[in-house]
Parts: sequence; structure tokens; C-alpha cells
Amino acid sequence: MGNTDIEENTDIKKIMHVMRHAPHGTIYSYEGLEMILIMAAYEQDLSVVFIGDGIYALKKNQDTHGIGIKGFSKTFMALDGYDVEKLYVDQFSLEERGLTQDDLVVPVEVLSSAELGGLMKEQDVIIHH
Amino acid sequence: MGNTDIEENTDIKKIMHVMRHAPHGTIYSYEGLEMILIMAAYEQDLSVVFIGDGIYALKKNQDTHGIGIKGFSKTFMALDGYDVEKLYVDQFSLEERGLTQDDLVVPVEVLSSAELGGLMKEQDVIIHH
Amino acid sequence: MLHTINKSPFASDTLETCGRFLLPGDPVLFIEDGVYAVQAGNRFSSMIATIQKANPVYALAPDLDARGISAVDEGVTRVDYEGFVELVERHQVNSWL
Amino acid sequence: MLHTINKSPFASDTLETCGRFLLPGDPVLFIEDGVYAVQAGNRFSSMIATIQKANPVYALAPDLDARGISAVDEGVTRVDYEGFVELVERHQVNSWL
Amino acid sequence: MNIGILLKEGPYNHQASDTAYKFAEAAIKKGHTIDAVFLYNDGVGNVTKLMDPPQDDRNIAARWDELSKKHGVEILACIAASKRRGINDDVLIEGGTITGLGTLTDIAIRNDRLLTFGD
Amino acid sequence: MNIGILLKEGPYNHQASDTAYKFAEAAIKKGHTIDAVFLYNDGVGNVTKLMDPPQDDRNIAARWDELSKKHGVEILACIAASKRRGINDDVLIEGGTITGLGTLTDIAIRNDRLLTFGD
Repeated sequence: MGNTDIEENTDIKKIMHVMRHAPHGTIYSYEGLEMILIMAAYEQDLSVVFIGDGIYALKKNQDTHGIGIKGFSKTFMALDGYDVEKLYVDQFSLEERGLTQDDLVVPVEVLSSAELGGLMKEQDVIIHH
Repeated sequence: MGNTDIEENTDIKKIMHVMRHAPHGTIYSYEGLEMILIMAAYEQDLSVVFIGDGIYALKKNQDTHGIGIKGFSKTFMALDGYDVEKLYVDQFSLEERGLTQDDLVVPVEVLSSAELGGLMKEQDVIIHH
Repeated sequence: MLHTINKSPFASDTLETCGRFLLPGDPVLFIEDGVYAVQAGNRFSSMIATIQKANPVYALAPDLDARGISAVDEGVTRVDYEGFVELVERHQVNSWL
Repeated sequence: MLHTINKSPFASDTLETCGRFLLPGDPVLFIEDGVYAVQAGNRFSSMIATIQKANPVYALAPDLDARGISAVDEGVTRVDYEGFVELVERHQVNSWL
Repeated sequence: MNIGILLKEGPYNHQASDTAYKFAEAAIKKGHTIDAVFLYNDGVGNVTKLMDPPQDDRNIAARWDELSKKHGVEILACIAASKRRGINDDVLIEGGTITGLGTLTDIAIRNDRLLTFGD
Repeated sequence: MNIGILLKEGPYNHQASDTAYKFAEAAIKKGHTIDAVFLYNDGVGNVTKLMDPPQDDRNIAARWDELSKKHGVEILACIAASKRRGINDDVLIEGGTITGLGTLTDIAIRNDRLLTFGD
């Protein structure tokens, strides 16, 4: 394996997007998702973590017709097609909201805060939305 | 007393400004104060209430030189000259922050939440900053 | 006096702060991200029950729907924007931003 | 990994949330309105003491000065913007907005 | 009933702008008068005609412009807040006006209600 | 060390813009390279040349412009976020560029650090 290959290999960065805001009340979750979709094309090692109110973006049965704002929860289902497969949810945040995985629009991996802290530690870049 | 006088009398509105944000981190407290200074010229019945982090705007010894933002805590001292004399501080918020009246740049009346709730109920207009 | 709350109680202290200043009988209306407070069975359900002992509680239905909240705490009344206007007709307003 | 917190702990859940994800040894830097967390003798002093058992705690001095905070909790290190840069030299960054 | 609105956040980033609009619409439908929408803090960002959102999304500036023209609602941006944020007459929607905080005081005085929307 | 900055809030309304600037200044002074400041969400409001704050206050747009010209720091505004908020080439500071999120990805990849400032 030549140096070039090694060079290319180290160019793959671990980038984590942390979704922290509820949808609709502010745009952070929506524009965060737009960023993730673009970054997905760059073949980096992407992960998306949902913490606190960020989990609400994944809630099933959102109907935004009445507030006149475009809904986007279904776009999370498309992430799989963009090879963004690492979706993690913070267990504490989920339970505190009286929600379970069945309430969410996509399959996710539910992890403890300690496990997520360990994942964070491995990242080259972390962006909160 | 003619009808005109009564009409004018009822034109005096009770307007309360509720300061809720810490200074400097966001502009709400600063632009709130700008609003109060203009409204003071209109001879309405103005009051200013400091609740939660809003109290921090009154903290003594603020030196904003290092962050490159204009300080404004001393402007609260000028309110008296604009006939804005009703400055109230929420006792619970003050104690929770380990502060006392001695920590504040201006003399204020410290009231219980229930007393402030009563004052709010009398207002025609309440604006949160 | 109508109190409106537009922040999630998980992220912000607005609900707890507003709660201290309510007078008996004052209606409380949850809007925008504030509606998460009345989702049935979350950490704030007992606080909502306590408020309801002295204050009628409303939540803006379009905001509940937008967030996929179908089950709200018992006693909470859903209103649309027209109902919001009706509450404003009857009360001065205190918007806890 | 350097964790930065820029929100007042009284207004926002950021400090409590970030606290759950800290690994031992990770430094925590309070900036902007976040510095209210380390003002000596407020409601969060015991939480800051707990964090300090496993994590070094820093606060941005210009932000403390701007807010009139002269007394900080014991063990909290004041740094200026240059010190902020030095922390970034040594650690990847996790900015808890 | 005569109602004034104070809007303290910019478009899209916060729902405040949308809720204020939906409220105004419903109030007008019920026969009330929306006297004015006064924009403060980042709220002044609501009235730039340079706004160009995706085609399938609402155009918030155009919506305020229409409300002004159809229902005579004054759409007012605070001059001091506007100057800080780069809003001036060059980019202002037709139905908008840049004015001082005295105007907001008049609005607070002359209406039965002043409602605030923000963050 | 090469550092990228992501700035997610507008000028004056939040301290994020000031902290990002102060950090960049200190990093440059210590010999680091600030590769770029990428503006997202309301952050795009940082680069309108129409900004006209009070004379005794800092001019945030002018400050970014100067940082760009003096130290070669790219000041980049996300195009999608800019369009929503009425930022386009007509109002852009000289030292600023409107670009896509791909550029941010490049910045994240090619730098040793990516720091986020926001609210």
C-alpha cells in the first residue's frame, strides 16, 4: 500500500451531527438535516445523534399543514439511501419524554449517555444543530 | 370634568417591561432598555420587572471591554431621570443566583412572585425582553 | 390575563418561571415548542396537573399536530388560531418568550 | 475533547445535558452566558463541584468580567481568548450550543 | 377589537413570524383590526424583499407585504434595530415602513391589545 | 494549526459573532491559520454591507471584511440559508462569498479543527 493510499485513508474524517432542537419552533433541526444531506455525498464517516429535544424531529405523525411550515420528518427516512446509517438516540432523553423507539419514524440505535460520550470522543468534528 | 378629560385619562396605559435575558450573550436586554428609554417620553405608567437571568443586567462591576461589546448597566441608573421609577426585582430569582440588592447598580423594590403576579394582572400591556 | 408559553419545558425554564406568577383563574396557552409540555406522560405531566387545579390550560392544535402529539394531558383544551383569538378577546396577554 | 458551554444554566438545560456526556479528564470551558454557572455561591455550585471531581473546569475571563463576576467557584481556572486557543490546540472541540 | 403585534424574531429561523401571521389572519377573519405589526430585534429581517426561499416554501416577506396591501396592516420595522442588521429602504418591501420606537409606543397606547411573538 | 469556524447566529443579536471574531483574532496572533468562517442559519446576516450600527459600536460586517483582507480568511455564507434571509451578492461585503454546503464539508475535512459558535 503506497503513501498515497494512506494519505487518502487519513482524509476520511469522523463527523458527528448532534440534533438538539425540536423541529418547527426553530429552523436548526431542518437546516441541520440539509447540511447532513450535502455532507453525505462526501464519503466521510458520518453519524447523527439525537439528544434532548432533538429527538422530537423523529416523532411519527407530524402534520405541519396547520402551521404553514414544510414538514421534514420523512426526510430522515431517506438518510439510509445516502449511506447515512449511524443514527443514535440518547436513551435518557427518550425516556424523559415518555417516548419509545416505536414513536420514531426511522429505526435508530438507542444508547446510554456514556456510550454516546465515548462515540463523541472518537470524532474529528462535532456540529450541534 | 368634561368627557375629553376622562378620555385623556383613560389614555394613560399601564405598560410593563419584563427583563428576562442575561446581558451581552444576547441583545434582548440592551434593546429592551432602548425601548424603555423611548417609551419613557410618552408619559405612560411604566414599570420594569427583572425576572430570572434578567436580573444580571443590573449586576455591579460589569466591564465589557474584553468582549468588545458596549456595556449598558449604568444606563439603568439614568431611568430615574426619565421618570421611570418603578423597578421591581423578583426575590426568588435574586436568591437563586446568590445575589442581594447590594450587588445591583440601582435601588430596586424586591417583591415576591405573588406580588409581581398581582402587578402583572393590572397591566394593559406587557412586553418581555 | 392570558399567559402564553412558546418554549419546550425540557430546554428552557419558561414554564417553571411563568408558573410562579400565575394568579388563580388565569388561562395558560401553550404554543409553538411550548406544546411539548402537555404531551401525555412526559416528565412535566404532574406540573401540568398542578397548574390545572387553579388555571385552565389550552394548547394550540396546529402546533400539537405539527409535532405529532395526539395524546395530551387530561383536561387540556385544544384550540385553533380562532380559539387563540377568542382567548385574546377575553384577556390581556402576557407572552412569556 | 474540549466541551464548551455558552448558555446560562438557569435558562437552559445545556449544562445538565452536556454533563451526562463528559468523559473523565475532558476539560469544560464556560463562555458567554455560560459563565454564570461558575459564579460562586449560586444554585449550580454543587454541580460544578461534582464535575470538577473528574474534569478540569475553565471559564473565559473576558466573559466573567463583562458580567461582573469576580468570585468564581473554587478550582475554576480563568482563561483569556489566548487560553481558549491553547485548549483548542490540545483538544478536539464539542461546542454545546 | 383593535390589536397591535410586536414581532421579535427573524423569518424562518424561528416560528414566531409564522405564528404572528396565522394569528393576524385569524383575527382579521373574526372581524378584528390588526393595526400594525411592529418588528424589533431580529424581527426586522422579516421585511427584506431580497428574501428568496425555495419555491415550495412560504415567502414570509411577500406574505407581510400582502397583509399590508389587502388589509391595511402597517408593517413597521424599528430603525435602530434595522440599521444594526442591514435593513434599509433599498431592500424594504413596498408595504413596509422603517420607523422609530415612538411609533410602537403609539401602537401600544391606541390598541386594545398588544401581542408579542418571539423566542 | 489550521482551523475552520462555523458561525450559526446573526450579528448583534447573539454574542456568537463576537466570540468567533475574538477567537479568530487570538488564534491568528498565536500563529495559527484561520482557514475560513462559514456562516449558517441566521449567521449569514453577518456579511451584509448595509449594516449601519451606532458610531460608538463595532461594525461586525466591516470587521469580517477586514479579517478577510488582512489575513486571507475566507468569509463564506451558505447559499440556501442566505436566500431564505435575503442575503445576496447585491448586499454582500467585498471580502465575502456565497457558496454551498459542500464548501463547509471541505473545510471540515481539510482543517485540524472545526469550531462552532452559535446560540
